[in-house]
Amino acid sequence: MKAKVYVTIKQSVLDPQGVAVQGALHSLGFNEVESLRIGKYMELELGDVNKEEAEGRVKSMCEKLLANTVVEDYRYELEG
Amino acid sequence: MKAKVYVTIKQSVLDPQGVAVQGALHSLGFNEVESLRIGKYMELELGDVNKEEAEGRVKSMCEKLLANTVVEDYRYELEG
Amino acid sequence: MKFAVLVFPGSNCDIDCYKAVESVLGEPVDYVWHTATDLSAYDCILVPGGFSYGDYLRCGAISRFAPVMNEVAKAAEEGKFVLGICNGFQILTEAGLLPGALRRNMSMKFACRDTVLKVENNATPFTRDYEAGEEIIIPIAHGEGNYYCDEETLEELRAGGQIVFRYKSNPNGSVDDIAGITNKAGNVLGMMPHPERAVNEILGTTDGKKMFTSIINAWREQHDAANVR
Amino acid sequence: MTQQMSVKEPTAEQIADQQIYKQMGVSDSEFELICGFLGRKPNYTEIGVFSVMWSEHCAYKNSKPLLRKFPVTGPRVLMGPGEGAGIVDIGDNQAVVFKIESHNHPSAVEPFQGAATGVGGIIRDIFSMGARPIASLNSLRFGKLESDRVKYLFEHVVSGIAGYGNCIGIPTVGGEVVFDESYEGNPLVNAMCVGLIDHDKIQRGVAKGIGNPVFYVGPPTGRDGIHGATFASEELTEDSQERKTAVQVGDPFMEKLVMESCLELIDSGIVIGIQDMGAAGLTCSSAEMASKAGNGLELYLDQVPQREDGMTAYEMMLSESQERMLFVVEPKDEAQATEIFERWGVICAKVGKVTDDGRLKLLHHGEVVGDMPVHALVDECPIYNKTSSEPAYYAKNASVDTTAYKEVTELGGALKKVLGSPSVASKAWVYEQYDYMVRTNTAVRPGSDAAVVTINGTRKALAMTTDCSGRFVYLDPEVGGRIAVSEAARNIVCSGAEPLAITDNLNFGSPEKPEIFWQMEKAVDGMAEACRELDTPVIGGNVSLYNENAKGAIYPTPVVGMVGLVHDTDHITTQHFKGEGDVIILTGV
Ligand SMILES: Nc1ncnc2c1ncn2[C@@H]1O[C@H](COP(=O)(O)OP(=O)(O)O)[C@@H](O)[C@H]1O
Repeated sequence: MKAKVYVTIKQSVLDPQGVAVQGALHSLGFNEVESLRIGKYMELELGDVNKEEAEGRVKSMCEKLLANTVVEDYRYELEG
Repeated sequence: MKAKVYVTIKQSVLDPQGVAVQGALHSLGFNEVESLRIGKYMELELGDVNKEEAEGRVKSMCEKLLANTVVEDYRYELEG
Repeated sequence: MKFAVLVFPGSNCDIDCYKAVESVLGEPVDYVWHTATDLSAYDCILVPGGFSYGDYLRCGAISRFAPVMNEVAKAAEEGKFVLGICNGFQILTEAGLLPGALRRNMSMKFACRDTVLKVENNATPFTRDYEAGEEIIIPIAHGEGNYYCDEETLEELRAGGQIVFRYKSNPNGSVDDIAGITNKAGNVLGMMPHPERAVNEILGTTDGKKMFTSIINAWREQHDAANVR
Repeated sequence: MTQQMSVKEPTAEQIADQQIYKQMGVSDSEFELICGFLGRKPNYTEIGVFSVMWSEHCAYKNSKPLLRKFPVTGPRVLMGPGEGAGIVDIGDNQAVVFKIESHNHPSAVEPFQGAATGVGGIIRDIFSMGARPIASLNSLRFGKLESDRVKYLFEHVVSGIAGYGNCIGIPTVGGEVVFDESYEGNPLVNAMCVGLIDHDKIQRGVAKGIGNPVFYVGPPTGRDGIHGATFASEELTEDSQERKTAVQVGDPFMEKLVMESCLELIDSGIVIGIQDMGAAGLTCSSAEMASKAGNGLELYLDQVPQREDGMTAYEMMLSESQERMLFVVEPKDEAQATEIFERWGVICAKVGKVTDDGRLKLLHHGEVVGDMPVHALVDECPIYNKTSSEPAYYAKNASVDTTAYKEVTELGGALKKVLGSPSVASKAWVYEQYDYMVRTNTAVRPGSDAAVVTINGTRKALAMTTDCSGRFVYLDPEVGGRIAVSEAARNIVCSGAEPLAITDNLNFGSPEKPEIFWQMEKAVDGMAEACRELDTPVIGGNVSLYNENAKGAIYPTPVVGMVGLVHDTDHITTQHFKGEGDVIILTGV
């Protein structure tokens, strides 16, 4: 089983990194970039667990460690 | 048009962050995590550009700025 | 000999480099803004530490597109001395003027402390005043100083004497304990430790002084040679 | 941006009838006073502005009577409490500027950002005086280092401080960390910053000169931290989930640019008044600047740079988005000012002008959305003399027979136990994450008594420290208060410096409890006495009340930040034993 976890900064929360990178893209001539937000992407190998169980475990990993739910949202996909 | 960009550290390169997070998950009792890789996940709003053009532009953003191809791989998806 | 200290938005060891040149060498030194398009007046370019552009995305990733970086490349090409310290090292690797990349410290934490470095090559313009194999105390202060390059590059670095400093006790996980490297030609050096913070007795160590005296002695030699010819 | 109208803000009548002001911490009698000052009922924006200006945080309504007990003057004091930070003369036209501030509650919610923005806030206080920040310190308290939550808070507070201070390039040279149950769930995060200034560069936050333009500097305003200042009621807004205000996020890179550009602006000599936007953002800075000049201010809210769509006047006035400043120049100097910020890539927008009517007037979408007398906002908040009573524990402790405790016989083991306790053990794990050397002036690094920072071009240096033992203050607030100041002074003296002055952060529980107020009173008495005795006036500080957890109040923790002057760098002394055979002498009582 494989899990893909996406952690993004909440819409209402300032993303200074995204702002800086957007500015850099503009100065490189990529003016079409209207907004840019930077989050995290994680790939986890989970071994032989069934989907149902994995579901709960990954959610719990996100809540406990992978995302800081005060400022971040997360979602995940399970594969295999 | 919207682009989602994934930047991950190359398989061959040791990723300190991935190692640390995996260790932390183990110490929290998530021993099923056999491996973990962390990368960046970026969402870009591109305004009114056609897909073909966007394709080339995003690739060029990745090559130039968003990824450091010495240590990182990237891929992207276009939507809308 | 004239020194330039580059200033990017977010540079913060610019003043430290400036003071070091002033106090150790007493040679003329200018701050040069990241938008500058002419470095022809300078003989040595210092790319200082700090957090240029907040180190957002990757350390040095955004600064390398600053207009002045074209001039730095030109200066390097012309054989002028370019010294990148800490963030400056990161910028030089991002710009492709030095091989490899710098990853997060293995500890995942910023580390500020004295380290012992071994001078592995004292035949560079930056290290000629040190003894070969000399151990010197130079402080580090970085969160992403974990040097990486692939095997092939590493072999090249070793073979070419490009590994100039190694840590005696690796503080960040760097490949082969690498603390500082030069380009093939030897006129561009990047290092994570801060020699400019080691030039004043009152601040703890003066082991960085010889780095600055090396530079000026190397330059004088070149200069005199040119005059003789 | 016409969505504003779709947001259902309560009307002035609803606010009064449904006592909505109470949710913002405004009492019935205070509400009546406000109506009196306005000659009518306040609208939603106005009551919001009053509620933050009349909060403990801005008005010190519960602590002012105590703060008056501190000695605040002295031959060297150039500026005492009242401005962003206090200033002390150190000779040769130079002066030292310093202040401490707390970010306890934000750090309990989001430790990394809470600590980071605490550091950012106090740095702005220093450079808004015109001073170049040269060093930072902090004082931290956590619960016992056993639970996962405490470890999480500890780790993230430290990396938040490191993340901000390292990036902006101001060395973090000292501080203290103590672990004790009493801080469980309510950590203390106090940040101090020290700056250097030439006498003739000292700035004040005044909006002088009728007709002069008022400028906003820094990143656009978002809905950050609004409910940090007042409580926004859930049922009032339709899309409340989205609108619920966000945690403030620090951007040290932006602050570095704002700092450099503001110092350049100040250096140019054209600034009339400048102040940072700290707690209660635009509200507090604009009202205070007008008040100090005895003037009024008109704000054009449409001109305020905004990060989010459809922001209301209420939201803009109460936002605590970080890294923002407000300044006033003469019209003829506008272009020169804006050029500086353009070069640094920092947003600078004209958002208002100085008026002569003594009112804070807010204009939005062509309407007057707020119109309040400045003096009422700044000076007329009622001051309360809380009741105080001696807690039972104090009387009980006084009668404890200390001789009943067994004498320690196995000294070696006891010593190891003390050295091994987290509060006493080496703090290298903490301070090695801080860049304590940047700017190359740190002569005494963390790990000794006080840190010592040299002053370029002179033989002088500054020693600095933060100290407080909450347990001592709990056991006997008056003696504990004296000890806090004395300990700081000893640290300064042991570094080879002459103590100059202090800044303090009064961290206490709820002043509504007479026993807590008694602790505050006694602690301040003790501190004030020690300050008089040692000739170290209080030049500024901060008050953080309501620090409580389920088990009750924290230990009373009035943190003292002291700065001393090393007259010659040859006088610098450090803690460590230097050589074998050296004589060790014990002095004191
Ligand atoms: N505990 C204290 N001791 C001495 N002065 C204090 C204390 N708390 C606050 N002050 C002073 O009261 C004044 C107002 O404080 P504050 O509203 O926090 O200012 P600012 O908004 O600039 O931070 C400041 O000059 C501050 O130094």
